[in-house]
Amino acid sequence: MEFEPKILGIACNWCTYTGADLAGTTRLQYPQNLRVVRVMCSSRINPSFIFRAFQLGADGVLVGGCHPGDCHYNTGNLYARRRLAVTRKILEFAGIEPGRFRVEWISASEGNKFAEVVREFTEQVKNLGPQTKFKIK
Amino acid sequence: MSINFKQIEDKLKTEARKLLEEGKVSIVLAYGKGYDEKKPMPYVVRKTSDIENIVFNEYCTANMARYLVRYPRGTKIAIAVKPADSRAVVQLIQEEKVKREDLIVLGIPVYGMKNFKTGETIDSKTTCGIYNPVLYDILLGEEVHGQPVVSPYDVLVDYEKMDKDGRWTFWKKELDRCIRCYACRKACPMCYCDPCFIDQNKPKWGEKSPESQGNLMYHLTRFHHLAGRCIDCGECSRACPVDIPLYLFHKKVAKECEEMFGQAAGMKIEDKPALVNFRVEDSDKILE
Amino acid sequence: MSRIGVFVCHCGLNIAKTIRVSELAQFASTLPDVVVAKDYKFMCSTPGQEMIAGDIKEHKLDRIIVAACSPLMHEQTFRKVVENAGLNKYLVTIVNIREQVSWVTHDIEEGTSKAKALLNGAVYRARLLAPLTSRFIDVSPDVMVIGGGIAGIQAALELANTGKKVYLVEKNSTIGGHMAQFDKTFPTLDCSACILTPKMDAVLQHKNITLMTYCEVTEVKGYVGNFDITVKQKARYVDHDKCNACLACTEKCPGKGVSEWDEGLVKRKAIYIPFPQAVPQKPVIDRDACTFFIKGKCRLCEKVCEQKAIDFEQQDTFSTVKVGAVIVATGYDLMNTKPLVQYGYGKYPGVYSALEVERLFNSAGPTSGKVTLRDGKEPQAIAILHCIGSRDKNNYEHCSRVCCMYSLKFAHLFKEKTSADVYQFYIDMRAPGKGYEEFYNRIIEEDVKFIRGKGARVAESADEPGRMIVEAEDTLTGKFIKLPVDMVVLSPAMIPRSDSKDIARLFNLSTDKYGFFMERHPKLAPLSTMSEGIFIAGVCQSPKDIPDTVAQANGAAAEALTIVVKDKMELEATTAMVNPASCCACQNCIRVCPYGAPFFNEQKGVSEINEALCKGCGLCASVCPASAIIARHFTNDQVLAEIEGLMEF
Amino acid sequence: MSQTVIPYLEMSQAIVDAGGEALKKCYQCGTCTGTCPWTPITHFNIRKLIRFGQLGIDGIEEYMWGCSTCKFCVDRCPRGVEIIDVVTAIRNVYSGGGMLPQSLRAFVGSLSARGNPWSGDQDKRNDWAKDKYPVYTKDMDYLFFTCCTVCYDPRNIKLAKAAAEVLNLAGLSWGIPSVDVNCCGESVRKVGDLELFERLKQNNLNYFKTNNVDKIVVVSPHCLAAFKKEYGEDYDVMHLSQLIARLIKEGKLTPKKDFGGLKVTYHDPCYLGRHSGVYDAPRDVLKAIPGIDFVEMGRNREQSMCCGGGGGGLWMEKLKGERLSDLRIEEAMATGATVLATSCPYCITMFEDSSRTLNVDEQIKIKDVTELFLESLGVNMDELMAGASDLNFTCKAD
Amino acid sequence: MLKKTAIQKISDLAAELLAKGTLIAPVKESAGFNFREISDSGQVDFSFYNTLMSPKSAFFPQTEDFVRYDKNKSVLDAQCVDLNLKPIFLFGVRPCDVKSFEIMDIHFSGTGAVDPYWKKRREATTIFGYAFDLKTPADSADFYSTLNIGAADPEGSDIFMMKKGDGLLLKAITPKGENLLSSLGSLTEASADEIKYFDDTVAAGRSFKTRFTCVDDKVIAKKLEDLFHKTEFWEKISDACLSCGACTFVCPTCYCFDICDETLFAAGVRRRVWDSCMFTDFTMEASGHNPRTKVYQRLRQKICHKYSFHIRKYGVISCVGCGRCTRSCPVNIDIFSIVDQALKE
Repeated sequence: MEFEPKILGIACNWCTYTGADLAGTTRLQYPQNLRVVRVMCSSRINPSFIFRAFQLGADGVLVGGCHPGDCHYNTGNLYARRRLAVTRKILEFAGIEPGRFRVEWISASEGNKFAEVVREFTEQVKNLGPQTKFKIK
Repeated sequence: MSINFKQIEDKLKTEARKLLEEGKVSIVLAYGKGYDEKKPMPYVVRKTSDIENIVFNEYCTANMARYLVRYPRGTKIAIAVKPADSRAVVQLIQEEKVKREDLIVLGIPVYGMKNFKTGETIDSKTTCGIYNPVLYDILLGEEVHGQPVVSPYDVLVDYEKMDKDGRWTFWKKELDRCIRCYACRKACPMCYCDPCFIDQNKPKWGEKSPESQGNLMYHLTRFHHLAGRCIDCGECSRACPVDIPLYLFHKKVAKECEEMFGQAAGMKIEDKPALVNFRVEDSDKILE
Repeated sequence: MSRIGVFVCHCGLNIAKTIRVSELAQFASTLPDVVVAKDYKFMCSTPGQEMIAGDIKEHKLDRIIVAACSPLMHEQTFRKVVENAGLNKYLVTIVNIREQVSWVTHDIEEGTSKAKALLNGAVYRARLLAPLTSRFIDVSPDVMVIGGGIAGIQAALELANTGKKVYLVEKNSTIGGHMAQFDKTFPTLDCSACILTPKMDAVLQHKNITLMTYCEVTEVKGYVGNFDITVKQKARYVDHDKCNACLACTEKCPGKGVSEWDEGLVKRKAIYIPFPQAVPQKPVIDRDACTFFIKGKCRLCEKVCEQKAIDFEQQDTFSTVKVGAVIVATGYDLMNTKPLVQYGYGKYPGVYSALEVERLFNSAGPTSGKVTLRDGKEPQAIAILHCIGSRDKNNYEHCSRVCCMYSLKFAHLFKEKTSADVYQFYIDMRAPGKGYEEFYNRIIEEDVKFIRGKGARVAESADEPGRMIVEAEDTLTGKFIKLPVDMVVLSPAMIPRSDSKDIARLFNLSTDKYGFFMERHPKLAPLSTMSEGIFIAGVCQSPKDIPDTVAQANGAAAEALTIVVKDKMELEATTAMVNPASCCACQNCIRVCPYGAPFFNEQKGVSEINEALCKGCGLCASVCPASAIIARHFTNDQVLAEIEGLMEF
Repeated sequence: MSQTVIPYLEMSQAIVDAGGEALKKCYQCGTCTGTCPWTPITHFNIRKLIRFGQLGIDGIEEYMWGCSTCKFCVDRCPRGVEIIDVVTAIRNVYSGGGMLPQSLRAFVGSLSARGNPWSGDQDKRNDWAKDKYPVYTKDMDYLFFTCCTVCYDPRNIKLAKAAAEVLNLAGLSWGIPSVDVNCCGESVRKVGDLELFERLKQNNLNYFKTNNVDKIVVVSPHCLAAFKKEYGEDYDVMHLSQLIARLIKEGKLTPKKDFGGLKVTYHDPCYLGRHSGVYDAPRDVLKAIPGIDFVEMGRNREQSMCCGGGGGGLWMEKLKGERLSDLRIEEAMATGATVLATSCPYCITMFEDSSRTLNVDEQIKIKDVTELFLESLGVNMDELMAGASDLNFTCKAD
Repeated sequence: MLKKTAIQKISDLAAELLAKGTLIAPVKESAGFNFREISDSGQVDFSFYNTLMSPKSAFFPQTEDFVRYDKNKSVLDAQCVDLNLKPIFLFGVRPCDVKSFEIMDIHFSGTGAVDPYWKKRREATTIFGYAFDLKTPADSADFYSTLNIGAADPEGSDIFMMKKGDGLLLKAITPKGENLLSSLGSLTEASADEIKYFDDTVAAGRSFKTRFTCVDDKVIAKKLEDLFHKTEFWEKISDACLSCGACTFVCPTCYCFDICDETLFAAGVRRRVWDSCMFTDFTMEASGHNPRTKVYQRLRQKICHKYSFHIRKYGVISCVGCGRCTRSCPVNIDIFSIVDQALKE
């Protein structure tokens, strides 16, 4: 059977989650490997959520937020950008393929982009195979 | 060039006496005798009669900045700092844990300190390796001229060369050895949370037993908490009873932060800690 | 142990087509703590809602999960349902199986299995949800209006008429704004002063309005319902309590200042009222123009003042007022067209900016309403250049919206007051308001020449000294036009006041790239801002004409009223709080919060959060290394549990 | 002739595909036409060209060769339309259909066969140097990239030599490229032959890479623009006038000779000014020369007028009365200047032609800033040029 | 019964033990020696002075699972974890560490409540004690002689070993040891010389000097009790203390633990994990109150527990002078010096 990755999505309420809804409203099709957690702002994302997700068996983690400058809370995503960049470096140095973690800015009107990103990311994670390093045995 | 430890010790004693007698500080954080000459201890001078116990030798590696947050806000403190320690002081001032005006910083320029457990010389491999304190009120020795020829990040070269599986194997092996005594976080001048996230039950960030998953969660999160704040003193690794080379990971994160955010931790009082700061012009490239 | 009820919606076939809803409900019933799990055609319908309410009572449910459409759609609906059934409304969790599952896949296997995972995540999360209660705070009943132009005047009057007390803050020494500078207003050509000055007077006379002219806001503290705003009263050097507005001082004054009201076309005195109908009609001294302040002696005004109202010792004073809501109506500036060298503004005396021309038409203006050039001659040919700096990527991309219309008005007035030929150089004529197209037609019939092509350059005429050549392409013929004229009128871009960024910073407003204040929603909340309790009206939001400005002012007044009309107001329940036992006093929360909600309690040595300011973004919670901050409804353990649930299957 | 047209959107799309994306943004306000230096003197109408392009209708042929890519309209366009890209794309699409004008055929042919537009033999590219100047090697600091025009055109060889002498006097480590290099290709790109441009570019990049070239000095602003903006690589390229200005500032070269009140005006080449933003360097050089009475023309710097040589204009015949260079010469003379200085071999060629056809070549001399500077260092230009006429080029269309 | 083998042949002995059950012996690791379960007989390395971690984990592992459960099922379905042990051979334990087992027995089986896990492991285990090398001076941190433990005391071991030149002498001390020793084919009988050497060494071990101060149980217990409220003394002592748990984790007589539930999805396990009185949250009460928030309070607790309360309650000092805590301390805090100072107060 083909490997079907589990992908955790964490999306901000105002842009990416709404963008994901728009993808639905416009009936764009994308793979069903993504499971989205809604938070109010991408800045709510504690890096440990991501470490934990990998431990719990996520094969990939996709974070979505408003475009820089468009944050509903003015500057939240600008902090998030820095924090998640560091998260990425830490994962990478610990040996997790960088391709398993991605941050995308997707606005409420970018349903298309959301679907596109999910398609691309799912494919990418699929190609990387199951994530076994962090996963608790 | 050579470091005259005896001279520094004498000067430390003189300054400590002066500061206490003039009432400028109520305590002096310095080094004192241990059970063995090669095992000096962090020492808190409260009275002039304590001063005779002050020592300073090549084994006085402890980062005294760790003790600053132990005293109530507003306590006037004199602190003896080596170069990396001075960065910790700067970082703590940035984080408003201590006020600059409450401190008298006694700077000690050094190189060639020795690890009292292994006898190895401490240099830029395991610390930031700089020779002179970045912040001081009184310098207790001759400024060391010249700069270290090697970057504190040179030691990373071999690890960066490893492929991702190699790195994972390396870190898994190292972190699996952790016994969760938490000496690393307790020795760290920047780890002042009490309780630490890992001690909490709600939420339970990670398992408490010393096994792979909890160890990984504890250390990775701690690396993240110290991102942009770690001043590369190497105390965590020296404190570790099972010798996990934590400094490597910290150095790597520090290096990346420096590249991404253009600032090294604990160098300037005016800086804001990199991860609670942003620039509008930060590039999305850092996420690639 | 919680008692969870799971309700799966078919949404007709919207969900049921690609998710096996009964299987989903069956799956839910096997999960720990789930007491009841049902599916139904339309959960949001009345029978659906009644089913949930009934099951809450029957099964003593304490957590409700509705697997249906997006929470952005019906979360509020179901919150009401559970609230009416006696359960705290924050104990309901929505699982989005429509927008994010059934609508994005055709495969019923995939759809069903993803829906299960999402539902499981919701069950994990629901167990940890806590009931939240909204808190109420007292509301200050007063309102502050910033800016004394037509928008501010209108808003202040409307509010004052409802019985609310209004503080109207104006930077200049009079209210009236740009509208006071105009002679006529389009398209009706009624006299601007005639419709404005009665309103200005009404402001002065209104018992509910505290007029604060020559004032600036310097500090804003507090939050919606309870703003503490510090206002600086700039020193006027005239005691307005004593002054009886005899204006003897202004006659004797030897000082010369630039008349802002006349756009710098003429000078005014150093002690002055900006224009005869100014409100209040009491003078101020312009320090930079006053002979006494420059040379240290003069004091003529002091000598002639019988009221002894002149006070050279006066200092700026500060006062703080408490208001419940604020309307910002700070208006606009015209773009400085000097840097656009091709148009020769500031180089050729015959080139005028639009507001200068307004003053030329005005009978109270520098030429007493006669249209003459700077040398006193009447122009023979006049070119009006549209879109100078507007609709221009190199300057301002927006359309300034009123230039077409006032340019038509200018053309009419030129025709009325001179015998000159009038040319309009335009890109597109925009006349979309009531009576505007009719006005355009009228002006066409007045024999004004319309050249469709943007003015490219204004040059000196080589043949006729003193005249200018306007160069442009008439795009309708494709011919290059070199038109000799005596007067060029530029219609520059309308841009926010130069200090709008300061206002934005004070009130925590976001602005677009040019400094126009951002509304909360372009369509559904055009007068609200991201800062609760702060409303915007008029051109400070975007260029608009007087009717739209007045309409916005009325709207903003109504919005402000909805806040101050209540004694108490409900606060957001999903705010953050600090667990003092865990706080490590790193103050990261204080450093990052965009709303200034966290503050440091020196005495306790921990951070605390002013929940009235908190918007619930959760940024503080994620930068808190000690996990001491609880972001209600999105707590660390709730999010972690949800992730665990999502990853289980 | 019927006036009925049907929009042919495939053609419009072809233009967009060829890089004329900006076409879509235009709202036909006419600012470009009103700004265009050609509008008052020819029937060329840039707005119409864009309009025809938008609809893909016939009529494009009438206008497509009129533009000299001076970039004045681009700077003024309120919609930010990259008009030059549109012109290039249109030319590309149409000249692909064999619509290249006669006058440009020799130009393109020579470039294609010999790598230079002047029908000169490729192996004689460095004959002007007569082995007096070094050929670039890896250990050198600067590559002095000689424009084809200064290699083959007799008038401009003077400029090449002047430049070489200045570089020598400055004591820099530099060399000229071997004969393997080609024309930078800037003009042929603007003429629309993107394929040929790509070939020339690859050849030159190849040379740069194999020779570890990092710093490049050019005398032609066209080379400057090509290397900086069109090659898609990050080389440290500077115009010689910038280098000279720096050398003067650093005190490495100091002009000595006093010109005794010589009245000089300066023409901003479009590709140095508007295209590359270099306005001050050449002026700084002129102002540093003792005894030069520097006057500005009315249209200068950002507002400067075009000589007509860009975008292939140098190789196209223009009728009298339709030459921008004529107008510019008149403008220069109106200032009372006796020297019209510039810093581009194309401008020099255009102005030399005009001053001769206008019969004013005695009243006003055309000089490159570099030449003036070299003279001010005490070098006699005529001595330098002695023997240059021995060079044997076929410099006319073959 | 005294038997012998050559140090070089120790792997043969190890192989023999491996065949009989589980062998736990010192293994060289990057940070030092540690007791580990041996999988390859060649791993046993006798070049150690003493191990980094004490051998207590042989009976009291850092993590011990008690109960496994499934959140989807009833509490009644929870499964207790049963130990199914092969015979264990704990090889190479220094006399001071052997002594620690006796002290630990008090807590895990001696006071009425018997810990089944401890007991099972203890019963399954044969302890091979191993004398310090008397020719090498004691490590500067050690002070077992202060606590009346000889460098070659065989008491408490089942079999006691010592080096003689290149050979290793093994003597059965208990019947369990006797049985085992007689079954080991790789050993040979010792000579009379060797028997004498063995006895002499045991005796010499009694007078082998480590750091020494005269500690009387009653005196020190009283002294510390008197000092308990002398905060200044304890503050001074704990100025350097980081309050990490290194000393307690390496200590052979520290027995504090925490009970944690760890779950992954529906599967859960209730387990025992070492805890340390040096941790801030050690005494955190459910109410949020914490009686020991200060470093000095915790360090005082540790010292007083070992050298005062333990004596009062069980009649014995809860310390064997192995020096591990001192060696592991990141800031060189030395329990011996503290006791010494307390006595001088």
